[in-house]
Amino acid sequence: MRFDLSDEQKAIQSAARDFLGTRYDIRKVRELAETGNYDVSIWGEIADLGWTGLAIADEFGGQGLGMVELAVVLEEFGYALAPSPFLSNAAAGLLLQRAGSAAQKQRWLPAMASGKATATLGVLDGKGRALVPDAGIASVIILVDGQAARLVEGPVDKSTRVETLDLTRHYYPVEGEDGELLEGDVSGGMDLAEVALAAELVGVSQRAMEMAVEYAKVRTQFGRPIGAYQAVSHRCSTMLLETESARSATLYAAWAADSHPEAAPMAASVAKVAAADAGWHVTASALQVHGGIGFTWEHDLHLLLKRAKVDGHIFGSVSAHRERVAELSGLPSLVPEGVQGL
Amino acid sequence: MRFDLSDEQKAIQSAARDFLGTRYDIRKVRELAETGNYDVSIWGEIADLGWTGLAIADEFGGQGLGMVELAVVLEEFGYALAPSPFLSNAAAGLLLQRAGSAAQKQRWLPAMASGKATATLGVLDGKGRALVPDAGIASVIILVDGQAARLVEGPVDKSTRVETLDLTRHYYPVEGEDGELLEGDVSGGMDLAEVALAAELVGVSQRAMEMAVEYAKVRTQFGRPIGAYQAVSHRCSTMLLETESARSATLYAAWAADSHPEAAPMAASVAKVAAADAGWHVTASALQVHGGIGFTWEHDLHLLLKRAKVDGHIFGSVSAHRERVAELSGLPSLVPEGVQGL
Amino acid sequence: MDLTLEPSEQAFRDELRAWLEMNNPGPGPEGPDQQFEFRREWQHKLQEQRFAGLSWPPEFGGRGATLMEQAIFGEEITRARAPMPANVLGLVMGGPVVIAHGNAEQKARFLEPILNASEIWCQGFSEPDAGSDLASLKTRAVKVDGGWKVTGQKVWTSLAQYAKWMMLLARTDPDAPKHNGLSYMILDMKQPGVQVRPLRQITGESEFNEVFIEDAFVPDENLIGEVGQGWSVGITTLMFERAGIALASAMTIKQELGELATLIRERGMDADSVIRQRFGALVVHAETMRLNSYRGLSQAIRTGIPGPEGSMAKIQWADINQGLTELAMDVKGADAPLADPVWGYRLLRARANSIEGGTSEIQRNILAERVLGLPKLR
Amino acid sequence: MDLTLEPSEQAFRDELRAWLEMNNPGPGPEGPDQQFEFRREWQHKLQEQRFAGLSWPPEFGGRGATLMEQAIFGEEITRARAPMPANVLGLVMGGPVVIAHGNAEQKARFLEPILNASEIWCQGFSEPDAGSDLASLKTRAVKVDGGWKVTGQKVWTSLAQYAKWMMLLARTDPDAPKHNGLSYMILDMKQPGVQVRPLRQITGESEFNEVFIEDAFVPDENLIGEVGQGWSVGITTLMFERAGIALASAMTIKQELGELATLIRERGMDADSVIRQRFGALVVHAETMRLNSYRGLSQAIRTGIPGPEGSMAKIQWADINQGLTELAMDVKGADAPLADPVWGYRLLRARANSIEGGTSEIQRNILAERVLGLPKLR
Repeated sequence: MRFDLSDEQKAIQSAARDFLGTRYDIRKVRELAETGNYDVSIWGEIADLGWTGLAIADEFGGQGLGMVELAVVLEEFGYALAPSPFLSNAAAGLLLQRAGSAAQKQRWLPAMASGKATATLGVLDGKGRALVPDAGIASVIILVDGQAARLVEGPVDKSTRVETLDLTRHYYPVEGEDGELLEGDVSGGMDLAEVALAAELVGVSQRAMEMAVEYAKVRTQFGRPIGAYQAVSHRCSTMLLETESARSATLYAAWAADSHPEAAPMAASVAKVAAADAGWHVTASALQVHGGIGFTWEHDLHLLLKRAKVDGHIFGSVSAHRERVAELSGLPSLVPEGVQGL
Repeated sequence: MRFDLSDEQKAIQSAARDFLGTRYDIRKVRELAETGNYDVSIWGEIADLGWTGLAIADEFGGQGLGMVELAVVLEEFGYALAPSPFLSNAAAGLLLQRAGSAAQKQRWLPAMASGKATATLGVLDGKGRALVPDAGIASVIILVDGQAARLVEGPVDKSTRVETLDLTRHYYPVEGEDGELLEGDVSGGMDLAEVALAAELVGVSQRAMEMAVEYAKVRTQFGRPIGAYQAVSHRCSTMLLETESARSATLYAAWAADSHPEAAPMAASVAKVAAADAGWHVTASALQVHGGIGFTWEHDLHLLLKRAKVDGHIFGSVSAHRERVAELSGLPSLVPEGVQGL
Repeated sequence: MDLTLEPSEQAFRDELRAWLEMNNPGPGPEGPDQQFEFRREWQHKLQEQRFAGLSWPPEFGGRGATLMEQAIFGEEITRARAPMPANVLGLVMGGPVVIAHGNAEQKARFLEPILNASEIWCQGFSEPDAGSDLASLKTRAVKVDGGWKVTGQKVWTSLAQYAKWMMLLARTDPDAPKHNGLSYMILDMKQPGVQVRPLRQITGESEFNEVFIEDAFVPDENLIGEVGQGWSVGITTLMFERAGIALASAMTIKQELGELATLIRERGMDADSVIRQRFGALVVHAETMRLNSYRGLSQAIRTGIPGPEGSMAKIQWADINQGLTELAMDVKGADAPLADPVWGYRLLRARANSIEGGTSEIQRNILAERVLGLPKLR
Repeated sequence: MDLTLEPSEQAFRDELRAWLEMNNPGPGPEGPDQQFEFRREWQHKLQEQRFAGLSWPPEFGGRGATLMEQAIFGEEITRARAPMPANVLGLVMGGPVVIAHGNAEQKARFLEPILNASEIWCQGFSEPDAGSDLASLKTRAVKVDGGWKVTGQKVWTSLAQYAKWMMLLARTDPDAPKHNGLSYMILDMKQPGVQVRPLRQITGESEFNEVFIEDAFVPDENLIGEVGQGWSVGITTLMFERAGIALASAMTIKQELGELATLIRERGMDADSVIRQRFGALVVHAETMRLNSYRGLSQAIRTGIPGPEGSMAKIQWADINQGLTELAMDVKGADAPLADPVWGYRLLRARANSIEGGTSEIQRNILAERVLGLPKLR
């Protein structure tokens, strides 16, 4: 048993941390966020590194690595707060690979693996609309509606982009009626997408925690570093606890997806809930540690806070996943299927 | 505007604190709790002080004072953790006076005012049973079922007493089918009973908070009184905040019951929720401040903790009152009446 | 225990409410400068009724309102969703300080322009390195001929861009123990040594400024109180400010809970018992905050000074605002990410509530040390 | 990242599980003394398979189990709801200390009777004035001819009433800095200077004792390690204890959540979405605690020593137990007050979880200082 990254996985992690740390230095992130852009040139480099095809099978030109490796890279994208379609593309790839037909996979996965095409994913609300990340640049948009999913070709008109709290990612409202059905395991595919999202949130939490801890060591009030006061230090301990819990849950869910499928649905929901809760709690708590300076636009913390909040509301809702955890843990649902749904 | 006790009310408070402090010294409380007794002789004194008839109208031989005065005395009963049927008798008196017929009031209130008879009150659960405090000594038992209430004559057989977490009060299961209907304002009467219960809980919280603060000043670890550590001092601040919030809510609800009837239902539910939550949070938090010693039977804290827990589950449920607050604050209930009920 | 208003208070409230119904100018124009001018006009209107100098003694153009009347005013103006007057800091803090601690010349010089909003005031207390630990502030005032040369940096200074005067706390004696070396002076903002830079918040707006002060001059006649007494001159106003604000804040929360109930119904979430319980819990919390504030006010009226218990409502205010905006996000569900000038804005703005005006941590210290008598950490 | 067991571990688990299915003696008799004798028998049975001295090297009668196997054992014995062996503290702490720090004579003298439960061990670390601040303990050992005279008071001493030996931390040098003046020795409980008094808990039962020690004698040969090295001898065992317990604790919580689900269904509360959300949140919390524990174990296996991260699971364990018992009360509703040996008992017992084995406050200090590197409060 090794509940930790293998040396190979650590190498991927370290490469991702280095690459993203230089390409998405926080000043660059801020610049992209404030101008509303991604940086297309970096996308090419990401594809060259093979990350676009990381979890896509060999037969479709991907690296055929597992969900754990993808989660490792996604955590680093979250840590770097990279303005990039990497998450949406990866999540759509996971769903397509799990639920698409042979023809659908053959048509799209090789292009996605090579980085030539990108895909994205949205979950329809009760009114048949979805807020879809990166739909303005995606060749493929997958719209999920309960247990069903349809594939439509993109991109949508870039001018339809809507403003969200999160400045570092681009969202588009998409109506979902038409499109080819995905006939495979949509639920299993969505679980993978949720794990991908959870991994990003772990990275966001980690970054916010590190910023808070660093600040608590150097900021002095009443003659002591504020990190010596339990009001601050215990708050930081709680941030650690939430971040590490989300990380444990996400790594486990990723591993289960690869290697222990019977545990995967429950594990995915646990990861989703733990990571979404941690994302908001930790970034908000980091802001409190920073005091007034953390409330300024000039400080980078708000970019993390906003990413975390929005991430907590895309794909399935946290309460639906909490409900699913209850359902899988001894409280079978009494509600007829289809009424709830994620 | 004076959101504070009048001089007269303060005199009542001070008399109650003094009397109960001597009659129910904590060693006496413990002795009564461990032997499962009340002290009948003290009841006679309580009646002589006029407290049994405090809120009963002059015409029935009571003092005709208000809910505020009764709340003041009840807080002191809670503070003293007095093993006594005072709360149950007072609550039943409030309900009887508000909802009873002229004949019912004439028959019972004078005897209750003089202390010769006691009454009690229980709320029936879904199965037509109620856990009724002090039913083994009460001449009158009022059983509340939703918006209806019936009066049955007591007492029930003392041997039917059941053990509860709370050692300082005696409970009896009572089945409720028969009895004379109370035809008046049962809902308004129950609101008064909830305020009475809330007042007791404020006293319990106050006592637990004082014990914790006192201990935090004298207990030393790592070279400092533990109350100098924010993990402890901020916990104590939260205890203060919850206790004072419950007190504000209770005093307001008591005043509204006397003087501002249109605000009384909402105020009663707010007081109930605030006091029940404070009761458990504050006593449990006080135990944490005490550390191991607070977990021992020899320490008095557990008597407060257990009273608070049980008080939080008699009369209406906290969640039903929270629901009612929502209902009275802009979210009309969608559930047909009678399905929920307190 | 009697929460009914005195007849005179009732009359004041009725009069005010009726007047607001007739005269409330509504939200006013967009754009910060236009909005500010609009509020200057509104202040003139208010002052016609002596509502601007509400608490000030009549001899200085005020109404001499009691604490209770001030609280009623805060509640009513919030209830009516009427704007605040432009020179709010001068009215609530600057004027009262001059009245309490200023000399006759200072009163003659400063008060009238506060009332008529011809001279706007801002407050220069906080600094980048002196937040919770305000008394450690470093801005220095060095004695020169006829006055003081001031150098330092202030932050979180609202209205600085419009202000003629800053209520300045500066260190006049670097060798004295930290609270003792401070003096309170009135700094002319319109001089070359004073630079104002807007401070953008995470909400995108700029409510506050940074003020950079370099060799700015304050004449001797602008010192309020004695040299070295600045801490006590400045700090008392903060307590009165809090007591006045608490009831208005409780009213704002009540309004926002009402809007939240509307949102819940509009979104069809009113059958969701989880949402209902969370909403009910917030209302309970808000009600106890309101009642705690009333109790605090009642005590302040009797003792003449607000007590440290006011920290309770401050903590509650932040908790409730944060909780209610988070609930709104969950009600919005899949729409929560969308930029929304109401709930999205409030969610972000609420994060500052546990920081501004004394962090929740500092409020808990105050309760522990000053109400419960627990030992101070040394 | 690979959570599959090694074939040898898998085999160990399968063997153990099968053996437990055949041999689990069930809950055993009521009454503490009868229960204790029952567990002594059970230890004999366990030791037939070398499960009692599980972690001990084979030359001392143990199985030489790896950390992973120890964790599996804890999980499986909990899963089977089988009892713990009588001499649990001797097996998990006393024996390992003697093996690691004892000399040949001590190993010959003490180990065998631990394994066969003929001599029960208890632990004498905590004192009334030394709880969180354990190193401030005051029990004094004064050098006398051939040994030490010990005087002091210990508290929270489980099994003291049955114990022959106490693992004693005592102050042998009152002048040394507080951690340095301690020594670890083995005290004979069966002597006139040692009095045991049961300590009744708020649950009504007595799991623990107070031990009053007055001029008790410890011979030189019962000193473990060097004089003054008691802190390091004693404290390492606590960390290993925690790592071993975490997985068993996670399993217990899983079982109790299962029982809670049953209660919810039996009470017809399974359609209540508030209850479902609270239950789901607890399960998520419990799962992350379990997974954090596995991660901690995995790290301990590689580094050889459990890290300070173990404090996370300890905090979670207390929070979850307190949360789940409170939820059970709300599910019981109007029946919650009734004395109930299951949920009523657990509600009260759970209050100690955030105190025993290091308070949650101390665990947060550990995380802040030792994992995050935040400054220690001085």
